[in-house]
Amino acid sequence: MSHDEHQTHHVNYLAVFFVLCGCTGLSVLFDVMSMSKGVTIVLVLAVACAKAMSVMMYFMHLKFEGNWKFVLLAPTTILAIGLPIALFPDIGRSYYINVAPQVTTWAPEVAEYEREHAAAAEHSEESH
Amino acid sequence: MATITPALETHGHGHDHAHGHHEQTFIQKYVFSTDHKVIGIQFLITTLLMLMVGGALALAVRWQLAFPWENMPIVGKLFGVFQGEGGQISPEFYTMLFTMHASVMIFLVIIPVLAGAFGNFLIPLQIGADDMAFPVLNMLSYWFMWPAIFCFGYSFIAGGATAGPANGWTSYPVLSDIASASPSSGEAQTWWLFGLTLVGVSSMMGSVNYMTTIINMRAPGMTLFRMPLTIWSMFITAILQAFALPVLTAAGFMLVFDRLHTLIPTSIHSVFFVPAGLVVNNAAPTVGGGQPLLWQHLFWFYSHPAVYIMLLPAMGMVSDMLACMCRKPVFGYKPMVYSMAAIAGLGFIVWGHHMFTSGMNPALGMTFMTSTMMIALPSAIKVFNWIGTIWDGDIQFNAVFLNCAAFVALFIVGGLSGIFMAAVPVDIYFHDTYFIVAHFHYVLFGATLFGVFAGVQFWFPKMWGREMHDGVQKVHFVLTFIGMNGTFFPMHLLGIAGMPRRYADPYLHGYLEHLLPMNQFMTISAIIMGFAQFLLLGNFFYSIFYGKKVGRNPWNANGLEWSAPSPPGHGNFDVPPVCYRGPYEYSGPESEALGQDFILQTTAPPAGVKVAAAHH
Amino acid sequence: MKKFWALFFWFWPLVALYLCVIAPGRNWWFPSKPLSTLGHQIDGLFYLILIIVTVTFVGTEFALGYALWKGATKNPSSRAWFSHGSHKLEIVWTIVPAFVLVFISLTQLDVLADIRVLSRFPDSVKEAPVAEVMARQFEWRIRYPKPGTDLMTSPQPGDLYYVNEVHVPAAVPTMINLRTQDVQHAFFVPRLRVKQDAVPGLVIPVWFEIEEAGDYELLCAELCGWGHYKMKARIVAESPEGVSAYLTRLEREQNEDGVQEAETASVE
Amino acid sequence: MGIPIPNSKLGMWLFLGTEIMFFTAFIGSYIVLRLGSNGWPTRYEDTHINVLLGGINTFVLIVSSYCVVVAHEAMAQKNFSKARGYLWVTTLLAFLFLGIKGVEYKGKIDYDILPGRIPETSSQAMQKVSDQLEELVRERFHAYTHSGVITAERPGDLLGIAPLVQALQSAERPSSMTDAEFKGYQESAAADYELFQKWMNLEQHVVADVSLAQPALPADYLVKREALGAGERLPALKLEEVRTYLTELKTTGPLSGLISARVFDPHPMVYGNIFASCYFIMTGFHAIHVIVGMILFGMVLKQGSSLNERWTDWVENSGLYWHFVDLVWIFLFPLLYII
Ligand code: HEA
Ligand code: HEA
Ligand code: CUA
Ligand SMILES: [Cu+2]
Repeated sequence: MSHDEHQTHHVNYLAVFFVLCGCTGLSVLFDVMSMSKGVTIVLVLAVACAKAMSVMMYFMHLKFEGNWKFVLLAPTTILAIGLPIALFPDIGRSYYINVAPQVTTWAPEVAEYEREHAAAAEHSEESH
Repeated sequence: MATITPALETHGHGHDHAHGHHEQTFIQKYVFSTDHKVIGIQFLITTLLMLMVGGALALAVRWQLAFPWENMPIVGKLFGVFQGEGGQISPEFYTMLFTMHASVMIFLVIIPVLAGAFGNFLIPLQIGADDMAFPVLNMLSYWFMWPAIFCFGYSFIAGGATAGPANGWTSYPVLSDIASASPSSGEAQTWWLFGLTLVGVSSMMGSVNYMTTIINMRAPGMTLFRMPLTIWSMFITAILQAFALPVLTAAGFMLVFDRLHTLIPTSIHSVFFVPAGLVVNNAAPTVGGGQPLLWQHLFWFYSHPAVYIMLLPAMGMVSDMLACMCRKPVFGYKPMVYSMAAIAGLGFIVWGHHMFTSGMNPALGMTFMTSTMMIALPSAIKVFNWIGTIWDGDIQFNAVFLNCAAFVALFIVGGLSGIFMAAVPVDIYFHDTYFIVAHFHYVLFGATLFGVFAGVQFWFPKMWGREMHDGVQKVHFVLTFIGMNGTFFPMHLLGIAGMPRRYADPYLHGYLEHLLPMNQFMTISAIIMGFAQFLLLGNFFYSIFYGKKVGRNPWNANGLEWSAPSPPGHGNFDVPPVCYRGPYEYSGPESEALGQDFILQTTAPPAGVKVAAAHH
Repeated sequence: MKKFWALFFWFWPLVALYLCVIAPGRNWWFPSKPLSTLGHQIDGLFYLILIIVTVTFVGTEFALGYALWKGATKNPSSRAWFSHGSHKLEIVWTIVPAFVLVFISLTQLDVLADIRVLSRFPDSVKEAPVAEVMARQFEWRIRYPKPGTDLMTSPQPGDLYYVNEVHVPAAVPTMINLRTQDVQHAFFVPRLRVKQDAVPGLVIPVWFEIEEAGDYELLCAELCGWGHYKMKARIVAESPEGVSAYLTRLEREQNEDGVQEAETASVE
Repeated sequence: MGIPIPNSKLGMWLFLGTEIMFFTAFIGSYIVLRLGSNGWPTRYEDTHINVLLGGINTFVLIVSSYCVVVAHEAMAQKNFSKARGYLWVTTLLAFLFLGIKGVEYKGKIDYDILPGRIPETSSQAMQKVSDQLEELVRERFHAYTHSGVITAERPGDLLGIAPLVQALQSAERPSSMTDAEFKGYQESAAADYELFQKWMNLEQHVVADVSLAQPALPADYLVKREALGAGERLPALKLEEVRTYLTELKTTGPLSGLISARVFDPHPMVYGNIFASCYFIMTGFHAIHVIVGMILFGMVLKQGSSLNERWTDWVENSGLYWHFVDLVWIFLFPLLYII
């Protein structure tokens, strides 16, 4: 029950660090590569999860903690994932006709403007 | 674990016992104290006073409903000063009244009295710790209440003294978001939001503290399943707070940023909850990309668990008190624990039942309906176990017991009306009628407050070393019970008759005209009940100074707290407590062996007597 | 005195029950019998729950009172019953309510779907809302399509407008499109047992079938500001011919009366 | 009794649990709001979101996280000077992070990419050009009233002062001024008056929503409108017209430099406000957490060379907190910068 001796697990923090850097590079790479939007999203988020896992496991020492970590983190994770999922059917899409979108209702000229500048936009998307 | 005989080692982790007895100034001792008992009592007195404020607001609401548009007697003059209308309640003012009534009652009375007052006072005492895990944080959690009270209070006058926040305690955008939609709220609504955030911060500090204390600072032998149900309930409540409250805080910030321009005109002006194309008060159409339903979801994601935050601690305390007053073990201790856990777990997935008519996706509606129905199940288990606890007990008919019995009786009513509303088609009719108002006053007032009344009297001796006058408490009980039912039972009928809530003048609508006399009857009941509260206050403050002196264990109860001196000194226990059994071994063989009907958790088992297992 | 308290806890549920029994006779009950088809179903479900709940209420309250009575009449020298509970009982009183609650939920689903699920709306109304009801602080603005045309989401020339009075056909399924111009409101017709919030940004279809011609009060049931209590309007249900006659009249008034025209123009 | 970790660490973990929910609310709302909206600005010209800076910041936080674990390890090994060194690096990296964040914020603030300031429709954009011009004119005119060259009854009223400014060109020199000074005033007054007229012209068209091709005098198009038949209307003001008008202003005339700096090209961005709201609320609260972390480390560094093992738990717990701050960023980066 005492905590005096701090954990003697030796983690090669430098290795973890390089993995994290590599992952960051990877997400930037995915952004630059021309893939379909959906694929990019999935890949980039997967990389983020991998990074999060390594930070939690090694930097935050969860790998070496007792079972309390599950008691604390399992419900948190469920709620954290559950909340957006529960919000989705109402906010992420709507069951009824939504008349609020302004592209059509409120700014016909903006649509025009967008069209005019579409070419320029595509150009810049590549450069950036 | 049932027969553990813990070594008499000192407990605690990274937590030394050296409370250097340096002299404390008055301020350190009673004002900015870090002693959990002082903080608990500070919370208790603050909330009792806030109960008066909230109650006075409620009576003003009732006045308007019984005597619409008539000048208020006595206090009318006072309001008249604010309003310049000779004490007549204007519709804006009425809206503000019930908004602030609910805000005060929920955020400044019920939540802080349960977790803040009883939680603070009881947790270390009942688990045998000398204080909370983080005493300074604990002190801060009390002192964060005051800026909140200030913000709520300031919001009364911020709007140029005509009206305060007037969007209901649920504060639904777009009404609460676009300043011109409810002009009388203006700046006041923004202050109200600050107040809400601050009470959130206060509760949050408390909850982290409670969880840590309960997990890590139990006395030797105090295993999880030897903890009193009060502790279990506080623990589960703290978990609910910890996971639900941050969501409200975040949503509150979003709404604050939507409204910040009402305070600082040139500041940012976000649109989290405002969609495009609304024409409010003939202004130019709004431009935005937000969604009003987002607030409702985020708000109820907190506020539904919050209604259990407002109930579970009372449930725990009532279980403790019932066992003691019936001289019997709690019937089904483990089912009681599990059902509280189930209420908490299910409590997170039912929030949508407040939104059945809100334009929510019907598929969500069905899901939320089913989960809501299921949450009645653990509540049912609790009700049956309370009755089982009373059953065949050696009942002490004092005011503590009566208030606890009323808790059970009235919770049943409030819970059962919840079943009607959980059923979506029926709720379509009942939503936003007085049926809802009846429901939540039965659970909030009928259950929680009666539990609080009992708890105040039960633990009073531990707080002050004196007891409250039982006779006065009984009179208070009878008056409050009758007044409460007289006020709130007819609300069910009003709801069935289709009277919408939040109406300054329902009688404008022909089919509600004939309900005026009933409303007058309810108002009179409410006034009686209101004045009955003076008995409680009077008894409370009188007994602090002149009550009968009592010893450590006036109720012959079992909990660890009763082995400490009354009132306990700094550090709580004169003998470091060791726990040998569960808290409910009333009238068992062990106690019989001692020739009494109780046995303290700290009493070492006499040689030769097998220690009763608290669970099976 | 002990017995008094036991009786006290027996007495008040009796008063409560008595009050509920006499309530319908005193007009403290539903404002009228349900006057729409869905209303009948809603009331049916209400009474079903009422029966279950009353049984539970009586059972638990009287058990509580009886436990008190037992305590009050207990032989002072005998001890309390030393029991930590009963496994069997716990199982019984978990399973029985569970069944009851699941049963209640299941009975609701169909009606809920009929009320809210768009694909289950009667075919006759799905495509043809009779009017758009636009809530606004603090009144209801009604827009009918020009007779002979369909209702469009956005206002069309020739649409007919009126305030605080909706004319709909009786005895046939009817659908309106509910909207709000500013904050949330709710479309509440007590006698029809209809309630639906109007949400900024959404067009929410609401359907009902009024059984009898007549006037029905329409109220707002979502806090929408200081004037929330006075958003009073009426729904007039009449024969389909009556409705078309009304619309023709409205059209005539609107087109012939210069003042009226200016008013409706400002609505647009 | 309890679990074998110190109270402070347990408390920190529980607190982090609440923090997860706090950011969940923001991130979850952002995700669903974005999915639910009919278009979300993603182009760099609109959002000024710089993936490179975000990537660098991610890297900065990772390095700092690494330094914190090493510092904690050093604390556990009682190597306090090493620990201090690494904590210094961490804190400096935190400053660097905030600095880069500040550069990003400045890029947005410079272009008014702020909730409530972004025009989302062309009429808002045109109104905004007009407002910014007006602001400029006001400031210029204020210089005269302020220096006392002009005594106006209501210095705030542009329409009232404008004739005075114009009259300045033919006025007598006040005795308090040298000839050269006064000449300077006369010259700038001419330019300012012209700018005023240009702004007035634009403003009138914006208010009446009439194409710039129409004559500027309000009376004129009022008359023309009267003459319109039912259903007819004058051509509306176009964004393109305003843009051309502004470009002209920016390239010609003595005040063109000032205008270029102060009046932005009209750039309507649909859903710009909700985008900016989400962006700032998430990165803003993250930045606040960074600052709190810096305070936690600052308390350790304040110990200087007297740092001792009593601070080991502190370093461990603030380290946990810091990793959490890093974690949030790990998710914010792809969600805000890449997707
Ligand atoms: C302490 C507070 C508290 C508690 C405990 C509860 C408990 C419950 N509540 Fe309540 N509720 C509120 C406070 C509370 N509520 C408040 C404040 C509001 C209004 C907010 C606002 O809009 O301002 C509200 C609103 C509210 C609504 C929204 C209504 C509407 O606005 O349209 C609904 C709908 O489902 C609901 C349902 C329930 C249910 C099913 C329970 C259940 O947990 C109850 C379970 C208990 C029992 C059922 C009784 C015991 C059981 C038995 C005796 C045995 C068996 C029973 C059967 C077989 C039926 N509540
Ligand atoms: C814990 C919560 C709690 C408590 C205890 C109460 C207690 C009371 N409530 Fe409250 N109420 C709510 C929570 C609570 N309420 C909520 C959440 C709402 C919803 C608001 C909304 O719609 O947004 C609400 C709404 C609400 C309404 C509906 C308003 C409307 O919709 O238009 C009414 C109407 O009768 C009402 C009445 C009362 C009464 C008479 C009491 C009484 O029980 C109060 C009795 C206590 C006292 C009276 C205290 C003693 C005070 C004194 C002795 C001082 C006397 C002073 C003078 C006479 C000047 N309440
Ligand atoms: Cu409209 Cu309430
Ligand atoms: Cu709820």
